[in-house]
Amino acid sequence: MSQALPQAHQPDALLLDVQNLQKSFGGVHALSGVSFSLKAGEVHALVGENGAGKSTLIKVLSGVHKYDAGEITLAGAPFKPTDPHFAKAAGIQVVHQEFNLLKDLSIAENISIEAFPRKRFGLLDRAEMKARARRALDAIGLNDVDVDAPVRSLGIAHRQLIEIARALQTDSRILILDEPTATLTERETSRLFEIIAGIKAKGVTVVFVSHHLDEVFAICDRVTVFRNGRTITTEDIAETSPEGIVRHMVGRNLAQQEKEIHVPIDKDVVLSVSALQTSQNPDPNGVSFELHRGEILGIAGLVGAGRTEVLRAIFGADPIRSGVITRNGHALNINGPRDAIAAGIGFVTEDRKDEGLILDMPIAANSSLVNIRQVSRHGLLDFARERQMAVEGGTRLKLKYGKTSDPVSSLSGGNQQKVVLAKWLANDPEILLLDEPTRGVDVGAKAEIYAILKGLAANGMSMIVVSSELPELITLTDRMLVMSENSIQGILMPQDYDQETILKLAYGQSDVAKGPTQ
Amino acid sequence: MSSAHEANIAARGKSFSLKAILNNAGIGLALLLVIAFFSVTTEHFLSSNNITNILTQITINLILAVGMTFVILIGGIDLSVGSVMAFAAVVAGKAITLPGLGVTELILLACLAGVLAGLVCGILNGVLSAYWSLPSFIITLGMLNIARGAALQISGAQTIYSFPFVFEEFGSKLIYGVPVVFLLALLLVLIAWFVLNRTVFGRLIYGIGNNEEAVRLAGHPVFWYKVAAFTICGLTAGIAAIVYMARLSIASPIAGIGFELNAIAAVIIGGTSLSGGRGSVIGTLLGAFIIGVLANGLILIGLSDFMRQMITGVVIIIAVILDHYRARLSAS
Amino acid sequence: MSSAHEANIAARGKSFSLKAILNNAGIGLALLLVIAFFSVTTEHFLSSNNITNILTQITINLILAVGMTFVILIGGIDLSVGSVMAFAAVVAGKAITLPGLGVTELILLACLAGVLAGLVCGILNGVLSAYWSLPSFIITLGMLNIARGAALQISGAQTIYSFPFVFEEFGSKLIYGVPVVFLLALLLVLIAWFVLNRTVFGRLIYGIGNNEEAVRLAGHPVFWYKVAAFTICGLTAGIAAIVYMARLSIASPIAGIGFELNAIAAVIIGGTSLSGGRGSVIGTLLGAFIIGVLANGLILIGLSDFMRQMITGVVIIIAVILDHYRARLSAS
Amino acid sequence: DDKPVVGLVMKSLANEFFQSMLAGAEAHAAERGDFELIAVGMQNETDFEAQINAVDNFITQGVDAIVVAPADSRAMVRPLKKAVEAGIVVVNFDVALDTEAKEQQGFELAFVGPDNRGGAAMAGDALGEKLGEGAKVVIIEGNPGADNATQRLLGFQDSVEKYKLELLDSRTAHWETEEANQVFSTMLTAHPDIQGVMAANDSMAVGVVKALEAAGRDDIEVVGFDNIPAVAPMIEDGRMLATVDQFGQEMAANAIDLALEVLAGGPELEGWVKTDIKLVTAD
Ligand SMILES: Nc1ncnc2c1ncn2[C@@H]1O[C@H](COP(=O)(O)OP(=O)(O)OP(=O)(O)O)[C@@H](O)[C@H]1O
Ligand SMILES: Nc1ncnc2c1ncn2[C@@H]1O[C@H](COP(=O)(O)OP(=O)(O)OP(=O)(O)O)[C@@H](O)[C@H]1O
Ligand SMILES: [Mg+2]
Ligand SMILES: [Mg+2]
Repeated sequence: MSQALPQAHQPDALLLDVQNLQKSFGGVHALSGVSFSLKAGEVHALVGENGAGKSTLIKVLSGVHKYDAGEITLAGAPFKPTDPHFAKAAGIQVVHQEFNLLKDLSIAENISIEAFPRKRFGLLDRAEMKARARRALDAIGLNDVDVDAPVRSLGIAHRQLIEIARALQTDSRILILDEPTATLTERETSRLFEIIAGIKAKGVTVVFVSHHLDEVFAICDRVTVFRNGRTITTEDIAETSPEGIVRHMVGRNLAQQEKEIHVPIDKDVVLSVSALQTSQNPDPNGVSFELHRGEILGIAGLVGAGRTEVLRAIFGADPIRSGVITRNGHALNINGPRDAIAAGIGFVTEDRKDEGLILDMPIAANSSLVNIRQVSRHGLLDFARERQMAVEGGTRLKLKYGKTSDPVSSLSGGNQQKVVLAKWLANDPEILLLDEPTRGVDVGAKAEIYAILKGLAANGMSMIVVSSELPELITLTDRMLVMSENSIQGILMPQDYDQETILKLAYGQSDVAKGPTQ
Repeated sequence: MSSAHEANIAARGKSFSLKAILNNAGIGLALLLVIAFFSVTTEHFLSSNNITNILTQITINLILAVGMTFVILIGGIDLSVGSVMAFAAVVAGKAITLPGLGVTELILLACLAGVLAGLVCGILNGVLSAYWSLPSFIITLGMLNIARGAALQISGAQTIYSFPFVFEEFGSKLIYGVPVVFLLALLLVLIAWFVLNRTVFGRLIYGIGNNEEAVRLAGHPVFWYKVAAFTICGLTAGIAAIVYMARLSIASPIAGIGFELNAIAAVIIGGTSLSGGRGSVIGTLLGAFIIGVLANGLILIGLSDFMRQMITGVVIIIAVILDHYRARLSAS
Repeated sequence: MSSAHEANIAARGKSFSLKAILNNAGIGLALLLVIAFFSVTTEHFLSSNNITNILTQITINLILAVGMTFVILIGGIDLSVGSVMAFAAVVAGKAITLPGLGVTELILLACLAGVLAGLVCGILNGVLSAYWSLPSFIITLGMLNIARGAALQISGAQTIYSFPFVFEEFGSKLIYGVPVVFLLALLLVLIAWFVLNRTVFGRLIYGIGNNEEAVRLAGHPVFWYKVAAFTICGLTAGIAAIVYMARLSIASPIAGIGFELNAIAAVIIGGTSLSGGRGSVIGTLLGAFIIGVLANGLILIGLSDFMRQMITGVVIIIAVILDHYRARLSAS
Repeated sequence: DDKPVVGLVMKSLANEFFQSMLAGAEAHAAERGDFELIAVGMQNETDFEAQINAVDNFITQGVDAIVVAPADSRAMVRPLKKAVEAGIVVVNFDVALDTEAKEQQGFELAFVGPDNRGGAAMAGDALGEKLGEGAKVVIIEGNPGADNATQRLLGFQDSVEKYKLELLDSRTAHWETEEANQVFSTMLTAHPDIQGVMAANDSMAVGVVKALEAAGRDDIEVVGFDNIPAVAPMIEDGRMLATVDQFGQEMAANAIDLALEVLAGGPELEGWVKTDIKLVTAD
């Protein structure tokens, strides 16, 4: 499997050259003229709004999709990837935006899936496989994860790391990472950057997709900007600025975020959680906090801190072990999502593919999934109303789509995420739980989503936001819980928001006293 | 996988007739080819008598397949329909041969009893598989045995016969050459189409087949929807039992052996995905037609039984291959 | 869904014997309960004679179920195994009754011919369903008809009989009361277990059932793996045919009707997920035992045929419910 | 051409009894050469609808005569009545239509065929003769609900009564060799003192014989029904006591001849035209 590493390349030699690449899906022109080039040994960023065509380019390069027109040259020779195997053999390794894991297989097996270590006669060398997996996990900082555990038991961030570890297993000439940091917290992200630096030093060329420009500026040498299926420009990082890139991305100057007026929080407690113990939670004291009307409460923490579990427990998605949840002062008996929704609670899940969307069904059907009663009468669907609602939701969230009758699977990752949001906003809940709400959403849209959420909060909607992006929590929330190992380490007010404090709490090593609920 | 497109259409609830039929065109094409072939190779195929025959012959399979479509759309399967049909027939047969009642009461009672028997089996299938999230394959395999055993036990393995004349007549009545029982089946197809494409219930049936968890998290009572799908399937098995009795003038405890495979085949040939979430009841209608026309035509051209069986197998495979190419074409 | 845990274990390829058996304990428990029940209620159940009987009786189903496990693990299904078995038996029967050859040659030739016949059917199933990504349900339903028709055609619907004595003897030979054919089946289970858990091929079989696209993206030739799974299933059908012939001294073109459902039931009762990716061949072994023990024990306690059929259904359902609770317990 | 067309409705042609019957009919058609034969079977034993469909199809095709072996003695009454009303000569053979059902429909049709019950009694009698009064016997039945299975069971019960045999158990094996093998080996465990077995057809008898071999028992007598070729060596070497031959080979051919006679203007058939049955034993 292993290729000769391209050590021999002189720096700056063109490794890959793409000229005027075109690709359309039915009537949608996903790529309508993409040109870019990779220099050997560089880290090259691809940025652009949701649906700009980044993932499509990557899928073409990795042999998932065939392209319609254009030319690709790899190391001087024409390159026409026909299937994933072909692209891999040519030394192109990809971590796709959507996960491609085998959930019932062990972590070790997932990591080795591309080239299992074999003994004679096709026998699996399990000792070697586990050893490799151990090394791979240690390298990306997952020291405490058992390589024999099935992937099914992992949270979404861990899954992302497994994907990365897998890609790093094979020696490659070009490593493409499509939004690898979307689900990672600071700790994992910086770990990843060290790894990228390491393989870059070995001469591997890295393509990096991210909506976080700070990341792009931290590790990349050059950046190519996509807009509407075209490449707008490629610039050296040293010679550009975040503002410049955003200008290229959206084709205009982004209005400066207005200094926000802080709306004083209503003191009514709409939801209170006391001593909540989820089925995975070993802490006998459980989790306790209160949520006020119109408040946006953030939950920070490292991957695996148990944040998702808290939201799932409140929403009734998983059974709880013990604890009391009260709503407007009355104890709630939540036996399932149904009860939670009836109590005016909504839940934007973190894994849109498995939990959020019905991928094969139309955008309209997905956006009306929760409030389907509102677009029906006596059980009969009112298609016009449903379409209208989908269009409204789409417009509100700047969804980039063809028709509301297109299946959600035809949308780009970030746009899919917007459909999940639209679905819950359409139901107009009083309390909205959001787990990684802007995962994979581009900078511009993100700002708009923040504005929308703040507007809703100002009108009295309360929210709990779990996010792995501290800047997101810092801009969005009125108060922040920090969790570590399934318990709350502290509660911070905006004036105390500060990366260092938060991280310390998140690592569970702060001497800040465990704050009271209020 | 082959039918993503038409399923989307179905899920979107586009206009009936033309579009739906076009989107089932792969299977429609296969059907047309088969019809064309038999029309030129055999003398009687297109005779009005034979058309009547074909319509009669596909009726029971079609009725069973309509209910099966619901179950397969939620990602389940129902292996028990043949046995449940026999059980319902025996129950209805016992009812209709009760002494001392008027003809109308007897018929009403029998229909009610048969349909109810089917319904109960369906509810059991649904509750058992949905409550414990058990594979419906195995639950309905259990029901296959239970219902068959019950049918044999209740009837003492004796065929029940001698039904009121009007009842038997209903089984062979024609309206302009079209059997009334076929019209009944067609009505069921239309109702199913409407329910699947125009109602919230139908939308969620598709949703559950696609991503049960997403539907659950959207606050819908997935359990009840699943039970409902199986119940509908049991209901159609009960209706099929009544039609069977009217058509054959008997209620046999060994009726319907292997009918489940035919019904499932109609659904799948019609482009519904066995893993759920994609498909349409119009496809099921065409699938049932293919199976029925093949059975009829191959007899007419005088093939030996064994050749007939082999060719049936070959044509079924070719039909789905054709459908595959249709799906590819319409996708691009 | 009910068997996530044991499947995980299986998928991880933990040590054979103890752990695997513990993790199949739900079904093992059901089996033990059934055995305990029959041991106290009937006199002869635990007699060595009867144990020999049971072992003989589950042999063919077990052999078929081993191959079926591969197909179900990749998310497919093979409805044709019963027919393919009959086809292979007829082919082997034709071979073994050829005139003018020595006994050893005849037997070798027959075994080769039978296994090859099964293999070819399996390859066809695999290629047709994998190449066009068609639902294997419908492809193998086609093959069910084709193979059965071919078996009838080749044999002229006549039972083939009068085989060499050593061949017949093999079918009923015992070693310490254990039928040799059962040992053969057990050997197949062990090989299958080894292949599934210890080889790259086996892990990718699980992988394909889990997420075919991911395996494809990892650069593996999914097509060939799928063909291989169906080929193995065809192969075991061929082996089952040879065992059938040796055991009954005949090759009947109508053998094996409905065997596919029994084989699938063994696999699913054994905890393998019908949607693929999860399960173990040890589970299949236990599943086959449950079915076999039930069939035997219910006759011994003297239940009437119809009650027996009903109770078989009930016990199958209870077995999977038990397995569900076992999975829940072991998960927490 | 204007040769008369005869439609032959068979039961499952996968069953070798009906297969050889069909072969006989076809040979007969070739020999006579003065009629055209169209034969239709059914996919499986219980596929009653297939036979009704076949009759419907024959009416459509306008055949001159239908010769039918009904899979269900009641279900076929109405379609055959329809055929008669359409002016088609109908001959019922192998299994008689149910008398009550015929009466109820106001329909008369003669039957040409063997006496299944009588035949089974012949086999049972052979068993009783050999084993003597009080012997312990079991029967492996055919498909429950099938007419010939019922008739054969009744016939065997007649013998049981006649010879005062003790009937230990009675179970179905659905006409199948493998199932008969399994069911009988288990019966043998439950009742090791069985002395005789009646299998309702020879395919099942083969399974019974193999079960006896596997159990190492040669003290149990087996009788079957149908006289398929596979049992000939077993009868010869004593593994089976007897079977019953209904001369299926000729049965359809005879029925066709009768139909052609009526077509040619001969007298209508009436009542039960019994055909031969014979007990086959080693000597
Ligand atoms: N399989 C498909 N079928 C139809 N349209 C598609 C398909 N895949 C992508 N598209 C369309 O192509 C366009 C580009 O999508 P792509 O996934 O490349 O965007 P992206 O730049 O990766 O966006 P994001 O940042 O949201 O991941 C979008 O309009 C999308 O809807
Ligand atoms: N179904 C499960 N089975 C076993 N362990 C699980 C399961 N779900 C989550 N976990 C584990 O529980 C811990 C908490 O997970 P959770 O997803 O709640 O964390 P989180 O703070 O939301 O982190 P993330 O950023 O990964 O979402 C993690 O260690 C995770 O691996
Ligand atoms: Mg993308
Ligand atoms: Mg989380």
